[in-house]
Amino acid sequence: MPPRSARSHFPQHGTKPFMIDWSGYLSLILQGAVVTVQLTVMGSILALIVAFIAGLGRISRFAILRWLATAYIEFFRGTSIFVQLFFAYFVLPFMGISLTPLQAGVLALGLNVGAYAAEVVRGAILSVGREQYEACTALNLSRWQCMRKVILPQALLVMLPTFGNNAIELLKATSVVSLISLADMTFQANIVRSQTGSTLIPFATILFLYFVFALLISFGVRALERHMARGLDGVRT
Amino acid sequence: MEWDWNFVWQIFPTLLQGVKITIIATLLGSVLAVFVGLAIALLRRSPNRLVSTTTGFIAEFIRGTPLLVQLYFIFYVLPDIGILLPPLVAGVIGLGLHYGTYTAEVYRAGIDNVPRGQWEAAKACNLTARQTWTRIILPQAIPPMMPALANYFIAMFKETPLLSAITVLELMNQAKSVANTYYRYIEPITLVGVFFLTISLISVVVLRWLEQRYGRIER
Amino acid sequence: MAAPIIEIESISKSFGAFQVLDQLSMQVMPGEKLALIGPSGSGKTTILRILMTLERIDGGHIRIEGEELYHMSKNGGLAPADEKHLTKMRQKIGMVFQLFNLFPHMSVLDNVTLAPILTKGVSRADARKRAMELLDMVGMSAKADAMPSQLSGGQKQRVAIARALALSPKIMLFDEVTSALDPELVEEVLNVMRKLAAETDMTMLLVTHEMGFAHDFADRVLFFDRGRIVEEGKPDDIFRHPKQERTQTFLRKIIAAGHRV
Amino acid sequence: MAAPIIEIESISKSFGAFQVLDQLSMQVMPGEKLALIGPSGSGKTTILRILMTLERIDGGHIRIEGEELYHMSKNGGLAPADEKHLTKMRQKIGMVFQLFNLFPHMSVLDNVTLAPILTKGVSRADARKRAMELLDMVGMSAKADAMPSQLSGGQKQRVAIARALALSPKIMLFDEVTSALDPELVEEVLNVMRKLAAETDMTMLLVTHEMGFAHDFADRVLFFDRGRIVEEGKPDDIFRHPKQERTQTFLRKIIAAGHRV
Amino acid sequence: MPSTAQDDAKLEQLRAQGFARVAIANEPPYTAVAADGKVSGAAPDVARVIFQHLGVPDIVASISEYGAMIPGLQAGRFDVVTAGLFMKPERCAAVAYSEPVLCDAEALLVKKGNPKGFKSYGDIAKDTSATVGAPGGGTEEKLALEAGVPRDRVVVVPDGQSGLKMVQDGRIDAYSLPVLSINDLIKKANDPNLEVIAPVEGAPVYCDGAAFKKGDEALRDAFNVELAKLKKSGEFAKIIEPYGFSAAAAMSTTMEKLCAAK
Ligand SMILES: Nc1ncnc2c1ncn2[C@@H]1O[C@H](COP(=O)(O)OP(=O)(O)OP(=O)(O)O)[C@@H](O)[C@H]1O
Ligand SMILES: Nc1ncnc2c1ncn2[C@@H]1O[C@H](COP(=O)(O)OP(=O)(O)OP(=O)(O)O)[C@@H](O)[C@H]1O
Ligand SMILES: [Mg+2]
Ligand SMILES: [Mg+2]
Repeated sequence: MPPRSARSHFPQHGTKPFMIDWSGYLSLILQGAVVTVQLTVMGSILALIVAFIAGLGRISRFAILRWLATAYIEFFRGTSIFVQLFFAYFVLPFMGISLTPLQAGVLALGLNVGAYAAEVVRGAILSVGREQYEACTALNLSRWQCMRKVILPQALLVMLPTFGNNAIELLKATSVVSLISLADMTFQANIVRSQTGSTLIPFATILFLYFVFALLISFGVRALERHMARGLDGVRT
Repeated sequence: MEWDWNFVWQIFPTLLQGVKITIIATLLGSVLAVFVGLAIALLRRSPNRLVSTTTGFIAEFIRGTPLLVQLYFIFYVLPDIGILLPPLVAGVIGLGLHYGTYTAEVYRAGIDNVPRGQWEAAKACNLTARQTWTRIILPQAIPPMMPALANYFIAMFKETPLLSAITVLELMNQAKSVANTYYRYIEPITLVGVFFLTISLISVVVLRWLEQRYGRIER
Repeated sequence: MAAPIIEIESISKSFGAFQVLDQLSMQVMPGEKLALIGPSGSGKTTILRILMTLERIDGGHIRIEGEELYHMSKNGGLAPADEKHLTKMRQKIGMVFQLFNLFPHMSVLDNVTLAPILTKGVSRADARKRAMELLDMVGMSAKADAMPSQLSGGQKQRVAIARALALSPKIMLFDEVTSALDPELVEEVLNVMRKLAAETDMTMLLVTHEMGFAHDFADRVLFFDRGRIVEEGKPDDIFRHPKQERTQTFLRKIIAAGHRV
Repeated sequence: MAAPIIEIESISKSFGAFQVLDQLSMQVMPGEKLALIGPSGSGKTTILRILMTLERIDGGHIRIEGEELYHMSKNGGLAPADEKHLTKMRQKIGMVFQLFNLFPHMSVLDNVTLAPILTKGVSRADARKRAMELLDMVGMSAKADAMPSQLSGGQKQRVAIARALALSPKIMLFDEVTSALDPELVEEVLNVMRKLAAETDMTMLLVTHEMGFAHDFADRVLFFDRGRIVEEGKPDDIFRHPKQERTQTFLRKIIAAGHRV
Repeated sequence: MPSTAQDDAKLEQLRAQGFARVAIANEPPYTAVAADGKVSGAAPDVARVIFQHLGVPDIVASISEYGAMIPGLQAGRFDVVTAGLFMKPERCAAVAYSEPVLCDAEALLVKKGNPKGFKSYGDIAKDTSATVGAPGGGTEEKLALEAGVPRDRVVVVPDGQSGLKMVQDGRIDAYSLPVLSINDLIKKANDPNLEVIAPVEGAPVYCDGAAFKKGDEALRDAFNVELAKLKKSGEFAKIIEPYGFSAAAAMSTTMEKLCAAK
């Protein structure tokens, strides 16, 4: 039995002995892990979509598209993810946009990581040599045909490893959504910590889980890369 | 909720206090990251397989897990084994270790990018290993790293709000504290956003300059 | 006498402050094989790139089969060519590059069939049939399913030639197509080009440092220096009895460097 | 007859499963000018790199001036050479690379003075004096303060030669030192090498595809194929009357590709 | 004027969706999360019963930082906060409170034997080397600041466990929370080297109430009606006393008094 404070004049609660139901609390952390995975997957999908839109926008022929894409990228890379989450969750409702915590989390994470990935898209496209564009012209392919059939397939391979890193960054950034009351893995670990009084066990557990997720992402990306690079060996120096 | 300029002026000095801590944490964290990164990069090149793989694993682990959880660990778990660090020190160590694993990659890429011909020419000139590193390889490897390193320092700067989890009163924590005192969120959070954006925009200019100054090396 | 297939009329081209071509004029007859030689930086590549519309001109006119390349008639007057006009004009011209510029992510066959399928709407089956004929001609049909990275330089260049031919252009441009190859591999590419010259009546413009080949291959040789044609004539005249001093020094240096003329 | 300066005794070298050199033996006399020719991949570069200690050998012995290169006597027996022994041996050898490998962050003069100052403890003033003489010899003294990026390929290569000479090696290795140059720039580098051959009694090993130059320059020509010496002899014999069929086909192809022999 | 529940559009909306969204804190015993993830604790239990009486079958609780509760309420993220958010004049200006629900005094968690001899926040202010921890935006932080403890000696601690750990590790000299929260912490910690000072001298007894958004007064009034019934029937005491709270304390004061208190 824990000691009672002799000086407290308020009634003491709870007469049951205090026992920790670890399997229950671990399953609580696993529920958090599900939220973390959801956020990572949906955030990555959103990031991928906006990355291509903004990345292609950056190299568009139209100044207005370039300008818009640059503004988006600089804004989201410039402000901290914390500020963005807070805006999505607490300030957008004042503008009449009320998102569920999950939506707000996905939105902020996706747009934030998407801004970084957009630069990856742009860089990869530019890394395909000018001579490939010239070969397209010599073969009379249109801009769009050239982009779709010749440039993007090559650029994709260049992007892939960095995309993997971006996805891991996104995974790690999900831990800050506890700020907007989203019950992700870190948040649940904190709950478990408050409820059980143990710090080491919940945090060691989630560190392990985060690392496993990160490894899964990098293995997945590497497998994809190998799959796509077949027959292309020796092309890039 | 309406925007209130009076309130903005009222809280401004408090937020500046937070800015100071944020900048101190970033600077100290950067210095640590530069050395941690170099250490990791060199240990990973060690001919001793045990040293190189262990370093590699630890670096991957630190890089693959959230800084927030690492900070909790350093601050709340380490005291159990007798390591009691003040909040700011714990925060700087967390930032330095975490970003050290990133800068290690920058070092590695920078060194790998020096063409093999330069190593060979150094050998043909009969330079020693030490002379080769200090006279030939590092002078060529480091300047192109500058933009990438600077990028990580900006990223680190934007992650300092995490330190509020270990009671460091940096900018975000000050803003929250102010907000909680007056029940007004829009102004402090917006100011924090503006502050980060300003620093970032300035750093974009600095980065461009770094890229121009150091980014390319003419061969 | 037939009308020229290419008429170049006092074109100019600068890169920044540097004038590469200066009021250059020349004509090419249908079926003619033309060799462009001259020192490095004299503008040979630039002319080919302009004909392929990879660079724009600053002034002057180019007509292909009598039709303006960089201008189009619009409301009675001449307007700068739009993409549609250029697309139409490019159908007449093919180009082979020094560094092959194959698409590394596609098989040899896909490299050759891509453009006909996309730009001419040829059916996949027809495109393949024609591609196999062309690959056969350049001696590469056995490697139709290989990826470019699995080929030697000479093989890559032969595929690049087949790819350019697949669009059946009337004019072929070759820019130092052998200079990136190992000496032993040069011959196989030159053989393909000899065959091409013998079997078709395509107009060909060739930039080369292989003086021996230029001599045997070309109907006419143009010697360039600093964006101007310094001397032109039959190969024998240019190589054996150059009139201009600039041509003489150039040829002397090339010979001293070990090249056969 | 004097003792050979280089003795190579049945050395072997593999990269993974691929055997580049197979029990190769050869000797070079002091002051001899040797040309190594042969098809791509035959192991010419590998031999030079092994002599420069850029690659290790798998088996066999190399002696420079009678002293083991990759072994050193220790406690009466032979032990693998350590870094100190290699450093001593490297003083006798200089190498010039195909791609120059100048240090891009240093001026021309610093490129040439760096090694003498660092490895021989020469004073800065003396090093500069000697460097200016060498730069003068290769015709580059006017560019002493230029950065490598401001030089043409031929100029870079001349600086690289001066840099290698600054350590006063007894043996100079040249690996296709002109093959990355524009044809017009080849001659200036070959001239420097001719001068070097005429003015010094250095031993020189030269890998080249410039058959004409090899012919004029070398005292002896070695023809390599697949890591073995197929034929060797005086230049006239090798180039005019090759005995081996492999040599004949090789030369025929090279000539067909337009190179003068 | 209290309006009737019938003409309250907000309540109608809650009835239609079948649940009310409540914000709770991660602070036992005000709120507790069981190993199965079920939310309990004194504050949500009361809210659940009252909403059931109002015809709203369930509550959906989200755990929130103290600092995020009022902005979340204002932003329409929650319908009500039931989290031990004590009534204070400034807060009363920001939200619409119900009548008192849970009352508690303040306590200090210190090392065994109270080495620095703290009895009040004023004692902490006087000792220039002393630091005190408190939740960000919480009552205790304000009390400490008002008692003259300078800002840099009031450490904002994210949650109770962290505060306890910091006292154990000697990072702070005292950690302040409501009495019951501290008791819950120390029970879980089972650490004989800690001691609770309760109540803190000079610190008022505070009561929380359910906090509604300004403008939802009608819903608040309906809530009050049911809360009064519950208090009267004795059911109220049955719900909160097992958690250690005193029903009598809550019934001895009113929202008006607490909000007016300085
Ligand atoms: N995109 C460009 N920007 C700036 N200068 C250019 C560009 N393209 C070519 N030049 C310059 O124009 C000049 C002519 O180039 P061009 O490639 O036509 O020469 P060339 O006769 O083909 O030479 P080479 O034999 O070396 O291929 C050169 O001095 C070159 O540096
Ligand atoms: N580091 C290496 N790893 C693997 N294979 C190598 C390596 N270096 C050389 N080789 C291979 O060894 C063989 C001989 O190479 P080497 O460079 O000596 O040939 P070479 O005679 O100089 O040819 P070239 O005329 O093309 O320069 C080649 O097939 C080459 O691919
Ligand atoms: Mg050219
Ligand atoms: Mg070689």
